[in-house]
Amino acid sequence: MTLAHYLFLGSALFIVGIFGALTRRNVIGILMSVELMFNAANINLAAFNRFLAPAGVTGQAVALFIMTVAAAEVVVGLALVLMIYRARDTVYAEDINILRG
Amino acid sequence: MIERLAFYSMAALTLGSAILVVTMRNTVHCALLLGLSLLGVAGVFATLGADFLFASQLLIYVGGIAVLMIFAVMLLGRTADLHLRQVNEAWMAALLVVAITLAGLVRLVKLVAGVTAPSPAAPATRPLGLLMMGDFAVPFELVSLVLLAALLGAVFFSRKEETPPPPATRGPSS
Amino acid sequence: MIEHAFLIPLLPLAASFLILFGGPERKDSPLPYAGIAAIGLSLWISLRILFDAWSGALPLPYEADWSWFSFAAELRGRPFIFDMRAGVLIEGATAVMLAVVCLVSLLVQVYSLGYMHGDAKFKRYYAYLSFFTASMLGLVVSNNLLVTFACWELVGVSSYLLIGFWFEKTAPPYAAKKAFITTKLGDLGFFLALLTIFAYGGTFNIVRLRDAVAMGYLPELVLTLIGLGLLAGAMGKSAQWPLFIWLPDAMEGPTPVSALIHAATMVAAGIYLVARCYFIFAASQVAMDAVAWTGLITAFLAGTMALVPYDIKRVLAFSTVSQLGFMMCALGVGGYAAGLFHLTTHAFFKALLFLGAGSVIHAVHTNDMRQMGGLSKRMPVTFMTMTVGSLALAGIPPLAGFFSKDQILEKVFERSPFMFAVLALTACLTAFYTFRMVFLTFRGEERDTERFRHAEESGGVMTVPLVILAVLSVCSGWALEHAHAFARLVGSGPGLLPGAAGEAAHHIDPMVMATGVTGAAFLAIGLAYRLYCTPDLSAALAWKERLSLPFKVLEDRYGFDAFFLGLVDAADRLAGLCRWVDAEVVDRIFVDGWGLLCRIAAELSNLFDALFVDQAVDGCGYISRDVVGANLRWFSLRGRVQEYLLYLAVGVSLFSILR
Amino acid sequence: MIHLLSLITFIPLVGALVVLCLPKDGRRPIEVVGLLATALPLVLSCWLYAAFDCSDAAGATMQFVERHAWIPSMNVQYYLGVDGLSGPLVILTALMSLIAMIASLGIKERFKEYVFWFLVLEVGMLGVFESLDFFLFYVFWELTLVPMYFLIGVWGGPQKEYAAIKFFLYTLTGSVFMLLAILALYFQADPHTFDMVALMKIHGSLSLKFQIIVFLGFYLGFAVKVPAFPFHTWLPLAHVEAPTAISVILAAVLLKMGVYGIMRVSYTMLPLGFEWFLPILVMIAVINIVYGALCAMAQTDMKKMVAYSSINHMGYCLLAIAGCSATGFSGSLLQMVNHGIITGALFLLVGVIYDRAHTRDITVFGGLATRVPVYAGFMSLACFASLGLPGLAGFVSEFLCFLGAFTRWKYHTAVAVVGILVTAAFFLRMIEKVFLGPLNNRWADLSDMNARELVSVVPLAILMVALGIWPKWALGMMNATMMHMAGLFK
Repeated sequence: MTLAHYLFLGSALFIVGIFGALTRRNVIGILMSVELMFNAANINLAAFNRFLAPAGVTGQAVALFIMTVAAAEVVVGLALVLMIYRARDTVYAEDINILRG
Repeated sequence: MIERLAFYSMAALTLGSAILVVTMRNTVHCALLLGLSLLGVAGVFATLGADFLFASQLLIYVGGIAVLMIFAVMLLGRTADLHLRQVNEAWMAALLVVAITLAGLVRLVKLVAGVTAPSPAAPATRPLGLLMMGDFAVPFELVSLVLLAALLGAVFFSRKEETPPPPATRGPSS
Repeated sequence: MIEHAFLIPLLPLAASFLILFGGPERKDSPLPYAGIAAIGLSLWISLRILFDAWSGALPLPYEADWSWFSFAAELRGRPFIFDMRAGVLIEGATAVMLAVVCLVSLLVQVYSLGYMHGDAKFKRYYAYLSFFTASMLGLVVSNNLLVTFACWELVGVSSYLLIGFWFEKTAPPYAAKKAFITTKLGDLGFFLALLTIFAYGGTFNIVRLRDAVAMGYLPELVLTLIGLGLLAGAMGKSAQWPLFIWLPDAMEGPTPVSALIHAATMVAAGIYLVARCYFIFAASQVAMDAVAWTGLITAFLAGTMALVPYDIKRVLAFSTVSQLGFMMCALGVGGYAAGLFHLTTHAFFKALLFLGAGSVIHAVHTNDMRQMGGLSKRMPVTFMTMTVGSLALAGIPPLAGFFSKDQILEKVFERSPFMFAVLALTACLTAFYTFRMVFLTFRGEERDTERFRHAEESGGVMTVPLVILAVLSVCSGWALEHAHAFARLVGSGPGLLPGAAGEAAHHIDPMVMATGVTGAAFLAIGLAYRLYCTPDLSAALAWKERLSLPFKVLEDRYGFDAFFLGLVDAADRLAGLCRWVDAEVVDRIFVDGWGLLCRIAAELSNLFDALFVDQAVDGCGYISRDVVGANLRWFSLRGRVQEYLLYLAVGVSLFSILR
Repeated sequence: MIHLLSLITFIPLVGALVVLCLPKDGRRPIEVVGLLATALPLVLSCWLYAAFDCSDAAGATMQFVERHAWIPSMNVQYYLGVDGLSGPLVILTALMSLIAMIASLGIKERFKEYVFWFLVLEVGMLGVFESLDFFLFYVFWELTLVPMYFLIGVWGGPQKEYAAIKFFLYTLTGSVFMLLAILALYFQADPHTFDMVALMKIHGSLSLKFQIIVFLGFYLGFAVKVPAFPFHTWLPLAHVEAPTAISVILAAVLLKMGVYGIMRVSYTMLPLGFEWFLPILVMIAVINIVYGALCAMAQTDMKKMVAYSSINHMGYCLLAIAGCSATGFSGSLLQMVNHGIITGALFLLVGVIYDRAHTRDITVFGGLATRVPVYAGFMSLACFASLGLPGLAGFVSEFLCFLGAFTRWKYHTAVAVVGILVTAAFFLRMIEKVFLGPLNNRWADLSDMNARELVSVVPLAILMVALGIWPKWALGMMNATMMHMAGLFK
């Protein structure tokens, strides 16, 4: 297995995540897509660590940090979704349009 | 050979469930498939020899985040939504953009074609622990603070208001 | 004894501090006797030196000095540590001068016991007096011109203190200030001379400087300038034309002070300085001529001015100025010994005259001779001694003044008959005004009976010094003239090239000249007798009526006072102008002007800010909101986050492939 | 012993901090701390005087050196040291601070703040003379500014705010130019350094044009402090408005910083620029002397008169420096010390009469000598010392100043000599109008000097006489350094 395999997997996962974030109407869906993108990044980091700097574990450490931050993000994000749902009675992104010009 | 098999199967699991996550109508299914996809990622980590990441992935993502998602979907979901379209009208454009991006990324990935692992993977748990308590002590503590703040923030946001919230404001530049 | 010479000035100095700080001011304070004792000791030392020198037991000059301070100096670009040494240099003239100063000081101090008795500041008076004596003696003995200058200034300040001694009145402080400033004006010349001496000679030591001059290290122009500078100093201190204006005013001080400072000693300092630095003058004909002419003009002008005042001390003051002019003139024509001789004899008889005048003033409590008259009956001792002094001043043989004046006239004639004529005329004037004073004071009828009745002969402490001075006035002349003793002692002037003085241009038989001048003096005395030895002053007043214009000029002192007052006035105006300039111009330009400049700059930048910078900001805002923003509005029409995200993704995708 | 200079400099700072902690109401402890914090540096500086090496060999070196890295990245050091140039000034500063502190005990309001600022001011003044690192020098230089601003602005006379702000802006403008000059030197030196001793050695590599520009920068900074014509107009105002003790400090120490700077920095570091500027400097000096004296003569306010006489006397210092000879440098330095003592005493004495009469107008007095003989005696002594009477301190230094300038600038010096006459004239006139003549009955119940005033004036009077009779005490400390300085560029 080469680095390119893993990077390709990461890219693909990332692209799927982007597609989801762009197209999901449900805010929770968007959050899920974001998680996918995080994981894509993590795969890349772990792969780089494995193939380019096998002596250290810094890449894995950063991945670990990302996991932590992602967990925090999800918690806050879901709490926000909950708030929005209470306030506007919807979870659809197109209804949350306070930025409308 | 077994390695290759493991990678491809895990990659297929990951990608397949991921694509389903972003395309299925039923949000509950989505959440469940997300867990599956994350499980796949954990497998990929395993093929990379990142033992601690593998464990963390299982614990945090599969055991934590995915479950949280399922709870959230259950909490907010409505039965009527099951029949609504879950993909907005810009999906064609998004698909185009995504395809272009993928092409660009593939081009980039090709730059590193042929890089193989220089040595077999070693256990990473012990060095990671040393790293966390050593050079990365400060970021480590900071991250824990971030977590704490997120926790508090989540509690703050999600508690029920005693007073009814103010009516939704319109955008300032309407 | 000579090795104790340095004690001569130090003893009175110590005494002055002892008196000043030694105890409270009391009527019966014993401290003044400390001053008298100190000056007595100094006198004893200086007399011993004088007699040793006279007898030849003591080789002169004698020099001894000690390091005072050292400073980093630089000559011709070469820095070195200059050791400033202070010490004593005793030459013939110094020995004589020391004895004269000590003697007159002692007598004046004794006399003051009577004159100042009962004064509220009796002790302070003695402190000042001792301080003056110390400075004067320091000036005389010092071998270092800088120390001489220092003592010179100290003499000035003690003169200031003593003239202004009765400072509760208005006139004395003014007179004191005038004296100080006027002499200070001359001192500037001395100061510059000192600077020049150091710059060219590299020393302040008189002996070394004399060697340097003798070796020709100093160019003649420099010597001339130094000489003129020293002369300027002497002009101030010795009240020479045109700086003589302060001396008549200085008579506001107590009369013994006038006798000591303004007749016998301090005013002689200028003459002494010229004599001490004679080698400099001798090397420059211009400087010598300047000295001679200054002396001549002074002698004549002051002699004429002495004709008119009725204040007994003013007459003596002008007379002093005139006699100092004689000495200066003598020095200027090469009569080194003659000038110093006259200095010595003059010290005795002028001190005598002043002390006598003091005795009279003490008795009648006025200076105005018009309120005196006929006092010879009440004060016989004073009358007799003053007559002796007057005869000596008038140059009547065989008194002291005759010999010294005769020598001067002789020297002057050798140089120039014209100068001689002027000086001889002045000598006659001297006889006239001296006896005018004597007759007005002592002869004739009493003009103020009230004062006359209260007038009494002064006590012993005052008359004894008078008698001693009278004896000296009688005998010092021929005693010193005898076998040229004085000339032998002081020499013919250091640095004067041998032969230069001897080549006299004109010759006159000394006997003829002496007889002629004496006869003229007698005639003048006779004229004074005609005019002033009368019951009333009608004859004199009639003459005054007839010659009102010359009288007016003389009473105005030829306008020199007015001239210097004008100078002071001008300085004041200049000062006022400076003050105005400082407040209104310099301050305005450099403070307010600077402020204004800053304000203007601030306003300009404010304008620039408003016109350009701010407009640019506004313009950016305008462009982005009203031009670009309005056209881009449709992008955000629906306010969907995902659309924005899409645009972002488009950008990212473009980046990812366009590389 | 090793840290003598640091001790001298920072004891007042410690005192200031202690004062800050004391309660506002208890006056006595504040007085004690203030006096201690100024007396200790004086004692230590006496030690400094005793331990100072006056031998010829020591002329070229700094003594009592303390040197530590401070900000290594900019090559800034904590570098203290004295030589024959700064040593006498350090001692003078310590002495005058104690005297001024004694004179300050009469301050009534906000005493605590006063003492605090005063002690901070002393730190700055001492530091300026001791520091051998430009960075440190500049810090101390500016440190004198702020306390002075408050001391004038809070405890001053009727126009105090105006005077304080004028003083502040004027000197600040000057020191900004100085800062630029310092930076120019810093960047010119290779390696970049603020070390003054090292910078004294690089002048050979500086071009004339560079030296002139940098010299002008420094000169602006120093000239304002001196104060040299035409930057002197802050001085009379500041003096008149400042409280007595601050006038004393201002005249006795602050003005010296300017001349010290010219000698320490401009002359030794920028010889070519200095040489280029000499003809202008001598003109300025002559103007300072004559014009300052004339301005003083026209004043009716005693304090203003003394202030202008300071301008006149600092002109002597400038004139001597312009002579650029060993004599001149000695004269200038000695004149600084003497002027500090004499003018300090004069300001103290003017303050004494102002406290009693509440006016300083010369014309309203008259005949005070009978009423206040002791005061009249001290005042006359100080005036005579100031006008250069032999036997008192001013004479030798003035003479050396003129002597130093004369060899080079004969005509200028001859003109400047007139200043002596004018000085004598205005001092004597002041004495006559205030003390002599018939007593003005308005002042019939004036009281003579009290113990505190005597304690502050008597030491100065003694020093005036002592240094006048025996200048060796001061000159001995300076000679070697002056020789070295004069020989630097020969």
